[in-house]
Amino acid sequence: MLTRFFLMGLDRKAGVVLTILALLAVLVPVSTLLVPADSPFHLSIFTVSLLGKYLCFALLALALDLVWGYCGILSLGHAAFFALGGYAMGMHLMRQIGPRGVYGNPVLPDFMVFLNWTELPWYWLGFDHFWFAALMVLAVPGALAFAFGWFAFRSRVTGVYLSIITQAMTFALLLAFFRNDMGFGGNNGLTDFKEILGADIQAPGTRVGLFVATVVALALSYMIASGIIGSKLGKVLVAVRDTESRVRFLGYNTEHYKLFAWTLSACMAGVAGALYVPQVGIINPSEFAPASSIEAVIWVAVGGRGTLAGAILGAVLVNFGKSYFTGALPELWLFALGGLFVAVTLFLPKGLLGLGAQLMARMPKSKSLPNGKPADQKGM
Amino acid sequence: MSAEDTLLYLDGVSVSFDGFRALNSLSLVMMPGEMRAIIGPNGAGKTTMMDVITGKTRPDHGTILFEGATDLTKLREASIANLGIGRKFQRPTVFEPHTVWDNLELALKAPRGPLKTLTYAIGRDDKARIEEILDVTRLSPKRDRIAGSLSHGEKQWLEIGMLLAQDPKLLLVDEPVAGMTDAETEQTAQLLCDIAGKHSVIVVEHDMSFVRALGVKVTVLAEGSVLAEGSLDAVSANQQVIDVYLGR
Amino acid sequence: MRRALRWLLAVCVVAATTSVALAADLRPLVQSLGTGGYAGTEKGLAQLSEAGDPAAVPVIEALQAGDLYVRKADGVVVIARKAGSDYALTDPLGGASLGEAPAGAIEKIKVNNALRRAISASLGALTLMSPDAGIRRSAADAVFKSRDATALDALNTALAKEQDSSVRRAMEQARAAITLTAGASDEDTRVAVATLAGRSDQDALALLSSVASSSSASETAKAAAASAIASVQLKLTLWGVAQNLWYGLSLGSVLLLAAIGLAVTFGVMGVINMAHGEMVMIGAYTTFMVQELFRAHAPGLFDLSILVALPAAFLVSGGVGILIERSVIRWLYGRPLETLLATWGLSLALQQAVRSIFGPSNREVGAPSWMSGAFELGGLTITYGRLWIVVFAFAVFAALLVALKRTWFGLSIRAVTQNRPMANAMGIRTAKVDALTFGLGSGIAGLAGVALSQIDNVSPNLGQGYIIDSFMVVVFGGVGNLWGTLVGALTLGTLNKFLEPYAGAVLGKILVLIFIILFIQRRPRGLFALKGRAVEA
Amino acid sequence: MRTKQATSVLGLGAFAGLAMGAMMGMAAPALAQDTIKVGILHSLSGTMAISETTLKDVMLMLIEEQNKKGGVLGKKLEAVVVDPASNWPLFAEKARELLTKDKVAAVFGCWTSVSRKSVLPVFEELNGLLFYPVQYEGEESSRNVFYTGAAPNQQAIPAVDYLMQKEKVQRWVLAGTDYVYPRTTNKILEAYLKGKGVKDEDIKINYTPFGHSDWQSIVADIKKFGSAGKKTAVVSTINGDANVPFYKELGNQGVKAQDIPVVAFSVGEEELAGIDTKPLLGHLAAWNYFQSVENPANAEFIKAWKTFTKNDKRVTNDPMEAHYIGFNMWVKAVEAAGTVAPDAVIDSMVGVSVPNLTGGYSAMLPNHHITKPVLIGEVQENGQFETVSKTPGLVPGDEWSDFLPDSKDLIADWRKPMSCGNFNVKTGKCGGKGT
Repeated sequence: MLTRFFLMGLDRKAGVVLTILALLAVLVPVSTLLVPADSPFHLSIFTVSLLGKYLCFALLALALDLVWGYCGILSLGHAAFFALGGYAMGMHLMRQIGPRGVYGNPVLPDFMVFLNWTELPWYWLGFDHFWFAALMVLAVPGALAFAFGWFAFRSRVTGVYLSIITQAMTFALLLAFFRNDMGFGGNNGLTDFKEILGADIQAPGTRVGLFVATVVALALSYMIASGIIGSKLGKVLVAVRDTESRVRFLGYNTEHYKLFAWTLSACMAGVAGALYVPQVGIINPSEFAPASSIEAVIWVAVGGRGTLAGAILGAVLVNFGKSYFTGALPELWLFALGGLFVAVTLFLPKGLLGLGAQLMARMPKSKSLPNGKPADQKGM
Repeated sequence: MSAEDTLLYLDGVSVSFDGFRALNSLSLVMMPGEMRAIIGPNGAGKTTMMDVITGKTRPDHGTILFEGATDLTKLREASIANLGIGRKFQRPTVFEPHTVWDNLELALKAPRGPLKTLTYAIGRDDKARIEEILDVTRLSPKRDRIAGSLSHGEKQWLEIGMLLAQDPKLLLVDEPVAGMTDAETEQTAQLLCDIAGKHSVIVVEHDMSFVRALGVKVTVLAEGSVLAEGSLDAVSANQQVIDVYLGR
Repeated sequence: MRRALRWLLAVCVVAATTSVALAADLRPLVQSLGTGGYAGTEKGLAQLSEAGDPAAVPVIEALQAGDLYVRKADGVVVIARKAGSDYALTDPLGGASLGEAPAGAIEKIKVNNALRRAISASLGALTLMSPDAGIRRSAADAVFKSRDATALDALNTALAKEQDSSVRRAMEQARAAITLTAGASDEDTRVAVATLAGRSDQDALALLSSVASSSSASETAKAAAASAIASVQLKLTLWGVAQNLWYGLSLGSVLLLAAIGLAVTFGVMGVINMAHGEMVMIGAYTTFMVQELFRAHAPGLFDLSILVALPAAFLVSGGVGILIERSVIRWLYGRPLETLLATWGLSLALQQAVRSIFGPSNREVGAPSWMSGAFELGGLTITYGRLWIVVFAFAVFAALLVALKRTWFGLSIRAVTQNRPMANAMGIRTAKVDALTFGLGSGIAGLAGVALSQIDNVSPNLGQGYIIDSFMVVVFGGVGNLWGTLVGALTLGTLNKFLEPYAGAVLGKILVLIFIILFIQRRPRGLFALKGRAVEA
Repeated sequence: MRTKQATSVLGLGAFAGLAMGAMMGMAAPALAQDTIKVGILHSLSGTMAISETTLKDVMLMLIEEQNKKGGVLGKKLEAVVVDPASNWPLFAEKARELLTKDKVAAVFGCWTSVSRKSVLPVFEELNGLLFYPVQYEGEESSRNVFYTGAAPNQQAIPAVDYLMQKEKVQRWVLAGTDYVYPRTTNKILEAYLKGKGVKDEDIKINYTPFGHSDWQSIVADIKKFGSAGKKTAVVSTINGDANVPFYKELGNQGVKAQDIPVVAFSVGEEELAGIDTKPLLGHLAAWNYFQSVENPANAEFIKAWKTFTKNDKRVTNDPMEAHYIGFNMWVKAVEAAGTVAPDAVIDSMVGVSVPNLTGGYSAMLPNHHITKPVLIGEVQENGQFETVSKTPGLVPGDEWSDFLPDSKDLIADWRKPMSCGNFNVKTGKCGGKGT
């Protein structure tokens, strides 16, 4: 049954995306580790980390697109799930430091030592095991999303009200994690990681490994997401997006559908965060900032809302632009980025992938296209 | 007549919005297999009545029982729909990005939980049922068209088709022929009459010729309560009804 | 004030022939102010005020104002005031002119905090006999603060002559403070306790507590102090509640100001305007520009700068708003989400534009004198700046309400937002109304910027600090309802201020956010949601 | 439709290929070696731009001046400016970019502790050099980082000493933004004050979030705390942005320096430029440099700065001086080593001594911190500080505070053979207090 489920979503489009990802998973390690450094085909570790980061963002965008593009829930707080996943991983990596911290305390992270904490808080227990941390990466964002969604969807909070309370949620978490009393390292967050699963986190092999793990996670999530979208469940979600009340009168408990997509999406975002942290080497409360969530929305919009490939494309493109412009035009890059957002909204209402579709619009229509409507009557 | 035998039983149902009484102690009874037309001027409470039955609006007072036992005022829309009450909206609402086929597949009677739909694979019976409905609604040639690209009349029919696919015990049909040509209207009347054999139907309609074509018992609503009930000819002759329609 | 002191000086000169001799005696003391650094100045000052001669008042005042200099050539202490490019020198004793000197020829006698304290205390003791009741009052307050036992004699003399009852009370309190600090007989202590009980503030509480916990005071004095403490504490608690209310109102007004423009662009027009904060920022920078013009061309009229800045900020922000609407927003009506993306892009660009033009650092926006300082209302300290902001916020709200409800423009706005094609058909130029409405919302944001420039950073990041709060307020109150915005802002402001003392600033804010989330579960369309036959199909 | 999607997705693939190609290009090693590149890693946008942009400008000025003097080792210096945008992971990414792609010889950058913590592993991994110019909480010493700002003992403790001795302060409000620098500084101060006999009830600690703008309640609380009959002072570690509203509120509520002085560690000339300082007369700041310090080197520096920025009103501040010292130290060390190779430069850095702007010489210590004088200044009406106290000699920066239980036994010494950042004098081992 599972195979059938995965195969269902695998149309040619998915084939292209998965092929690209597979190529990345093979070519990047080869050109980083095997190709000599002076060859033009050599990829530096710097580039690998950068690509890894983009793909983590792409996974976040994919998760967001699942709820926004296909279910009409505009989350302005998805970075919260990303950050929670990141913190779960960060806590594990902190525990892995062991006695190699500057104070040499075998149990307590450095920031607890100099704030005179004497024992590990209970919520840090268990994070020394990778399996536990990995579970928490899924469970913490998932549980928060489930609880939040359970109440919000049952109360039928929709549209901008829902968007704004997701923003309130991430803002509250930002402030909470920012408090040093919480025991998550305050504003400095968690950093100075040494190893992951016994491997030196700085070593090229580990970095390439993390990159490949990210590619695999993205590919898996893509398959899950496109499997869902291709299923009847996906059709219900799209129907909910456009005319929720009509779906209810057909006897579907739309809250359950939204909750399913929302929680799954949060878990995916958590995985993205967990892969992000070891690659960038730090997790701190600014990841919860509402601006981060809004940026993620923008990636999706730039690539094309309601197309999974578009979400990935948008995340990679915008972040590549950001990396490039902050180095090339340090004084002006905000104009470039801001201008890009305005231009995309004005001229590419369906995003970059929509552009392709627009150009080909004359071709005869055939079956099943989920990327139908941009912002529609359900709005947010 | 006791409530147990009825399909739908409304007693003293009132709803008000910010002081405006949309339904005023409305009482109505439907028997199984019955077809009923509801008419009334604008603002008489026709749509609100449907909202109340289908759980969209909670009544301030009153009793609504389905099949004599289930209290609809306590249930949410989806549960009510799953009891076997289907609804067609005034403005045709179909799932525009989906194909005609997918619209029907979504409406088709089948388990409604997310996990069930995730693993749903269409079976031979379901396929046959959809084919059948496509034939009835004359949408067979357009089965792969995106619903959003259908004409207004076709959307109305698709929506009726979706109701059929749901296979409800009671159908609530709100202005099914609004914006249809005469020929389409006639066909729709025919279609509804066919349905009425197996299901109970409440039709809200302005179009008197259509109501006449249905040839069923008529209930006249005004200002949120029942003004008159009977055959179309009888209620047309009712002085109060004439007053309400012609304005005072 | 200075004239009054001169007068006092003249009286003294006429009244006592000895004062000339005294002035001569003061000379070496004045000279000593200029030697030995801070310590030397402090010593000289102590001697000067111990001499008790009012002739020293102008010297000490000059020291306080930073006008006292040492002439480098001969080490003479002089008063120097800027006159053209040079300084005009005068004799601190007597005020005879000593010619002019370039800046390089004199050296300022530096004053630090310890000295400033000493200056206030000695001026207090020396001006207790001033003919001006206001000066006597502040002299008494200065003595109260310094609790300087050497001022006791002067205080007693002054009290004997004092007619004004409020000054008298202040002097008695000052005397009581000295009594309690220095220690005194049981009887005196009890009188002092009774006097201080009338002064329901923290200072009194501290003095009374020192009696209650003192080992030397008698049991009866202690008991009197204890009951006085209880009554002061009760009053302080009540005032504390009032103070929280005021702070809540004040914070609520700030939120209201920040949110009210958004209530128009977002609430009425449905544009998710992420650049709203930047409109506020532009208003604040306009204030800065206006003030720069005033500083350059009309420094004397600086107090009026804010009044000029208000219309200017409204027009500038409103103009930018109209520009944005005409160039970007108008293509996006009916696509609320797209407006979020486009305005987010605009907000980035606007921030960077301001950063490029004005630089990244804070700009100084001064407070006009009528917005500076504070006054006491019972146990409340109310700052003028905050008071004006509260008044201003309500005025803006009322004006907007009138504009929307009572003018043709407001009618057009409502017509267009409610039914665009119909409004169009009735001859309303919807495009123009859209532009003006967006301009109105932005202009109001600009007004908020003028007010916020008085209490916050004027930096490119100014707007970012308010945008989230603004959205919370509008959504909490109910989108599209101005009254909701008002009630929302005040509720959240007050809630925040009542939570802050118990939970701390950070936790308080978290609790408010959680409150909003839970509240929206109860009322999914905000506080003032429109009820009615739901519009959705 | 399928073909259409496939086409657009193929476009995505083509794009991804292009992007990767572009990044390969980005990562290609720099060919030109006739200049020495110096990285500048300061936020030019986002919340920290307000403080850090100035430091980027001052670095550009210092590099330009050095080039006028003929550069370093006969090569011109070339500044590489990037914008980490107040985004902490981006700091690490940009640091990596500077070190691997641009191959800079040294990086001058960071302001916040979190940005430094974020780049630290990158500098250690790639063996780069970072000059960090801001006063900070200490509790760190890295072989690859040179800390030219003040450690807590070079700022906080002398300031508190001054208040105790000169202002006879007995009651303390420690107000700070809730992040690691205030937390650590306050821990140190609390321990220090208690060691001096200050009682628990006479210390009040208060934390606020970044960018806190409504200070009404807190200022009122300070007033209340300060009117208990004992001389009270506020030690403020409030972070840059929140200071303006804080001081505005202080001024408006009439908290005068002569009654309750506020001594700040993060408020310099740059921050005061945004406030009307008249009501703040006499409030204090503790730094290692004030613009108002009178001596020829400083006068020249200020003049050069105003000329460079073409703005008469631009002010100078302490972190700028720190960059001035750090840059000159680096130049001197590079010339002594005869190369920009990191290991050689790191070895020759220790012991380098260069003039500071307050009339003395600052030297690089084995713990990679420097010696500095500590100045206490009072705010004047013109937005400048008037020095009211200056330590008689230079204070060596102490990276591991003596007032925290877990760090008092630690020292750092990067000279061979010890070469350790956290040597425990009790156990005689490198690596903290662990075994």
